[in-house]
Amino acid sequence: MMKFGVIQFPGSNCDQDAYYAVRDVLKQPVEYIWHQETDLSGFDCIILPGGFSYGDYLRTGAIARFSPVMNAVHDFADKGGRVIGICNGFQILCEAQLLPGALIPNVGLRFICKYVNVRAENTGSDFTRLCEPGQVLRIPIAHHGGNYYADPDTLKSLEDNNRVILRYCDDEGNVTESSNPNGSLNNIAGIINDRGNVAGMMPHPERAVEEVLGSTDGVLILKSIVESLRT
Amino acid sequence: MAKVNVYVTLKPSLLDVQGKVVQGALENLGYSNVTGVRIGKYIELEIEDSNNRLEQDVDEMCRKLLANPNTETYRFEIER
Amino acid sequence: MAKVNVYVTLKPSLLDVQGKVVQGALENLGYSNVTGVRIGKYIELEIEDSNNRLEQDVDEMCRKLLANPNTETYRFEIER
Amino acid sequence: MVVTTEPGSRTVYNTVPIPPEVYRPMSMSDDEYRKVVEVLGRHPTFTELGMYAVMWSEHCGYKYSRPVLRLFKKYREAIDGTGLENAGIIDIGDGLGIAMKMESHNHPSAVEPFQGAATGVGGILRDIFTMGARPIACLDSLRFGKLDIARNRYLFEHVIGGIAFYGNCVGVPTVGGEVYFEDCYTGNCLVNVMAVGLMRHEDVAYARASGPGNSVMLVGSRTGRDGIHGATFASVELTEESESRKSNVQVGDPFTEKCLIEATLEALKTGLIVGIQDMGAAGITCSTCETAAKAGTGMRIDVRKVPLRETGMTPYEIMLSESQERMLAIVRKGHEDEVAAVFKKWGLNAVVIGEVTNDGLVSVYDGDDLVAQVPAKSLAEEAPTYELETEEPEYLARVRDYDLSSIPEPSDYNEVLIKLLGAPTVASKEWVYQQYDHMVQTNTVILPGSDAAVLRIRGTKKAIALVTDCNGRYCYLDPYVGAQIAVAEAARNLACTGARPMGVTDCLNFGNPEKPEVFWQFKRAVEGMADACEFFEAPVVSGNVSFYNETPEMAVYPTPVVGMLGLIDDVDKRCTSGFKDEGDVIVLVSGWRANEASHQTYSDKPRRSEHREESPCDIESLGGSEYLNTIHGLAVGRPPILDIDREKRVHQAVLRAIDRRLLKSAHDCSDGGLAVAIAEGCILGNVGASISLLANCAPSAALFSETQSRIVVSLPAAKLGEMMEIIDDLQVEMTVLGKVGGDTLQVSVNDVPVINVKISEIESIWRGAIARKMEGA
Ligand SMILES: Nc1ncnc2c1ncn2[C@@H]1O[C@H](COP(=O)(O)OP(=O)(O)O)[C@@H](O)[C@H]1O
Ligand SMILES: [Mg+2]
Repeated sequence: MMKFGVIQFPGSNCDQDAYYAVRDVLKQPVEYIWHQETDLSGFDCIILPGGFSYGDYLRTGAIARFSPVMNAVHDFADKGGRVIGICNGFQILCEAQLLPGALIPNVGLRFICKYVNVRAENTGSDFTRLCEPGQVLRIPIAHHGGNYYADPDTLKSLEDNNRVILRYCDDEGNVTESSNPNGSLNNIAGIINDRGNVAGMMPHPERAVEEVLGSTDGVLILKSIVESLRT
Repeated sequence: MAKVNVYVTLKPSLLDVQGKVVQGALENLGYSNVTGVRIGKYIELEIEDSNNRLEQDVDEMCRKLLANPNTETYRFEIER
Repeated sequence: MAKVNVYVTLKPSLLDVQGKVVQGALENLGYSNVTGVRIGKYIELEIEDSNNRLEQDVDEMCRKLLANPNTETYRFEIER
Repeated sequence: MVVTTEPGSRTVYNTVPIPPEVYRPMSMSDDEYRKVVEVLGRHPTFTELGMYAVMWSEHCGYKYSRPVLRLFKKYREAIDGTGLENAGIIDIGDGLGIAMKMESHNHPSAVEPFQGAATGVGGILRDIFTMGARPIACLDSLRFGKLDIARNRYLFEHVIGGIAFYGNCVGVPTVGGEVYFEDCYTGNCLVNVMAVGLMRHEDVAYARASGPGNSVMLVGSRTGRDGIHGATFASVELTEESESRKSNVQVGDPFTEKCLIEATLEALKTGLIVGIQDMGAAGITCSTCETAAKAGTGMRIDVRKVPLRETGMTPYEIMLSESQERMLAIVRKGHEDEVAAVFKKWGLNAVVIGEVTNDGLVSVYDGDDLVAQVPAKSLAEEAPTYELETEEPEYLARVRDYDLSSIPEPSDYNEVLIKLLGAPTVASKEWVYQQYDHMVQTNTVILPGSDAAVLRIRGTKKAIALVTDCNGRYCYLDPYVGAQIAVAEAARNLACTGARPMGVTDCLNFGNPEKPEVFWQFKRAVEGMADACEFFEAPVVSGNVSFYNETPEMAVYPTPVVGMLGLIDDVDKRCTSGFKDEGDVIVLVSGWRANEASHQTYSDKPRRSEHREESPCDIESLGGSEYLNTIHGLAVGRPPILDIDREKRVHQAVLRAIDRRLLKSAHDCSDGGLAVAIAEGCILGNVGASISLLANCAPSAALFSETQSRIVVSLPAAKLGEMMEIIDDLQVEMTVLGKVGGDTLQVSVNDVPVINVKISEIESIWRGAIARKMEGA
């Protein structure tokens, strides 16, 4: 059994969704972690859920990054623990410099909630290893600031080192401009850190985990983590 | 060519929800001596100053578009 | 008591989408002489200036919280 | 009246008459002022005057609408019994209840659309979670003027933006709603928001200040000068004061609200909160007097204990402020710290501002000074009510008698269909709902874009369906029938998903009720709604009235919006509106035979509306239609006939067919008629259809009339026999219209081809219509 922890920041609102996905679909043990917590021992994977931590005021993720738990997340990641930030969680990880780059407002300047297609890249990663190379996943997005930006050097290093794990694409898996919902550079929807144990993604895998919700493609991401912990 | 800086701020009587949260965050970072934070917009305009109505023009842009008269006030300065 | 004005602006290398939209809107309003718009943040801080490190403090606040070094630059001025 | 004071405190009360110039601008009449004096046995203080003025206003006291609202059964029972709670609760079995309510924020949104709409969402959510229910969904029913006018685009853009800003942040999915664009809403947009919560019955919390000695706590944000009636300020006492003292726009803080939701639900679990009430209109005044009145107690509070955001606020301002994200909690004596600790965990204030008393009075202190002391019940429950005059409006005869036969038959039906699909009122609303997080909480199993949204109920097999409906044009042409149709259409939309109606909340938007014509519309609409709700066994459990939606130039159409809850027993049986598979048969299930000729009469008992004798398929049946509106610019005729008995049997037939898993899709005919319903089935299913209609009337009527009680379904041919049995059993009609297949929609009427369009073409028109308008195209 792999023990998951879901961090609750004030303003997180996908914490319960992530919790249910792990408990009821992955059938793994899971606990909430209050943002004041400083001890993450005993956990195998930490999820930073979606939502609007601190109202997303000033900049998305900017304030949550200073929650006491984030020091513990740094240590946890340094020791090789798996960390995944979903949507607002991705934004927080970037602000906390656990992941490079930044998520800036969508080019359309509006919030977008809809299903999108993302192509699994680097299917050796801890977060995509159960996907077929190039597999197209249907997973919803729901964000106002999901436009991935990094300076040219950072971007190059991400690409050169296979650190992009998900890219927006069309039904057939082609990475096109019209399938990019928010203006992200290189259609980036998800990345990992240097070491490969910390991931951030804008789409919500926890929203695509049951047939009744319209897609189960998110399970592949979550199960990949369990799989990676097993080996 | 003129450079115009516009400062749009929330009316003083309105609750600045962002400012309040940022102040809390600064306090947590140890800056308890910060007693007030208000967050507004800072807009830089580049304008070809062909007529002599620059001042009125900018004022009108602020009233019509750059500031929301219900909730915000503005001021600007012109650098020529 | 010091009043500090912080200006946070997007790095010039980033496309300012909001600025572009505002420029378009100004054009529609008839201001075709506006050749550039950049939108940033204007943050007013009120600080009890008890120590002598006000300048360093504010700089640190900006680096840590008020601006994102990946995408933004900042400057500030202190009125005492 | 005896004045009770604390030992050592100064009593400030007033024996000097307040001049009419002061109370009249607060919308208090001379009679009402006299009544206040009678209740108090003296003249009111300025603070007391303000409290009465606002509590006895139509907005809080329902002084005009209350007598009419008694037509709603549950409302009548509540008023005569234990009083109204914030939102009604509907039992869905398994120990679970649904709390739901709708509210308007029309006027604030017309002034400041972003914040007005945002605070509208915040306010209605507080009504739900103060009942102990977790908010699980919002819907928004919106009306704007046409998008060709820049101001309307501005209002539309920012209202949607405000709803998205607030609803997305608090993490409650906005799963449905409606948007209409009509000229009559140009001066008065309507912004109605419905919130829905889920609870275990035993967790219900009451808005009652029980137990004298218990503490009164104010929870949440600090109080500022938000939303205090500007008119009052302009004319009284404060004239010499600066601009900054004027009433402020209310600013919403969804982050605080999100924390307030979590903290409140957590605090209620401690069992230490005996009563809780949100603060909306009239802020502390309303919440103190209502909770005390309901419990038969009194309350003593000190305004100096209220955490303030601004300096120099007077007791009057504190009592009347409408600052957002605040609540009043009645806490067991001695447990204040435990409750405060829960709120503090979520970063929120919770301070004791007073205590519950047994004298039936709300006593307001400003430190040591008693500044107001009034019987709680007199404020909360004894607002004078009025029976306003009614008079049938003159315009009715004119619009009803319009000669529809003078309208020319179109020469190109493709063009008409395309125009209708591109009309913002008919077109896809995805421009709107993609800006809302409609999936958070991972319960939305039919997303916006179908007939009704469906949410599964975790831990059960069940699902609920939610919808809002109202065609204002119908109500303008006949408020009684229009309101009935609103209820029928809501139930029909639910039926299309497989849900049976359980209950209704409403938001009644009208013009100035002091005009007899407007009050006539109001009364007729409520009669229609009450009758229909009773017939559908969907009781009205909550609602809201918004009057004065008019400018000197125009009044809105009477717009009684219905929000309806339905229940699906097995979530796996839910049904959507798009066609599914090539070869499936398309069938019209209806209360009427498709080609019924002019012999149609009402045999059933007339249900208090005026009936006409024509067939639903003649030119008259185009009355009030989107076709007349969009193509000919007319709002004339009579609304479609509704026979609610037939209507209900149609729903039952479709429900039964869905339950037996016969249907692949179901979609009701509403705005734009049969042709639009079929086109939408094609677009949503990304597949074509070929249709052949037989009709004893002009093709325009066959295609575009909005004849009621009709649902387009699709099913495999092999299931037709079983379907027929259901149809016979329920004595409704079914007509085979054609087949699913191909990539075009082809329609013939009496074997003459009239429509032939590519699905990809109509899809882009329908999906992109609002976006194009917003770009000014
Ligand atoms: N303001 C809105 N907010 C959210 N969803 C909306 C809104 N307006 C319309 N919708 C959704 O779009 C779909 C079609 O709406 P509408 O055309 O009003 O349906 P109908 O004709 O069946 O009443 C529905 O799923 C509805 O919930
Ligand atoms: Mg419908």
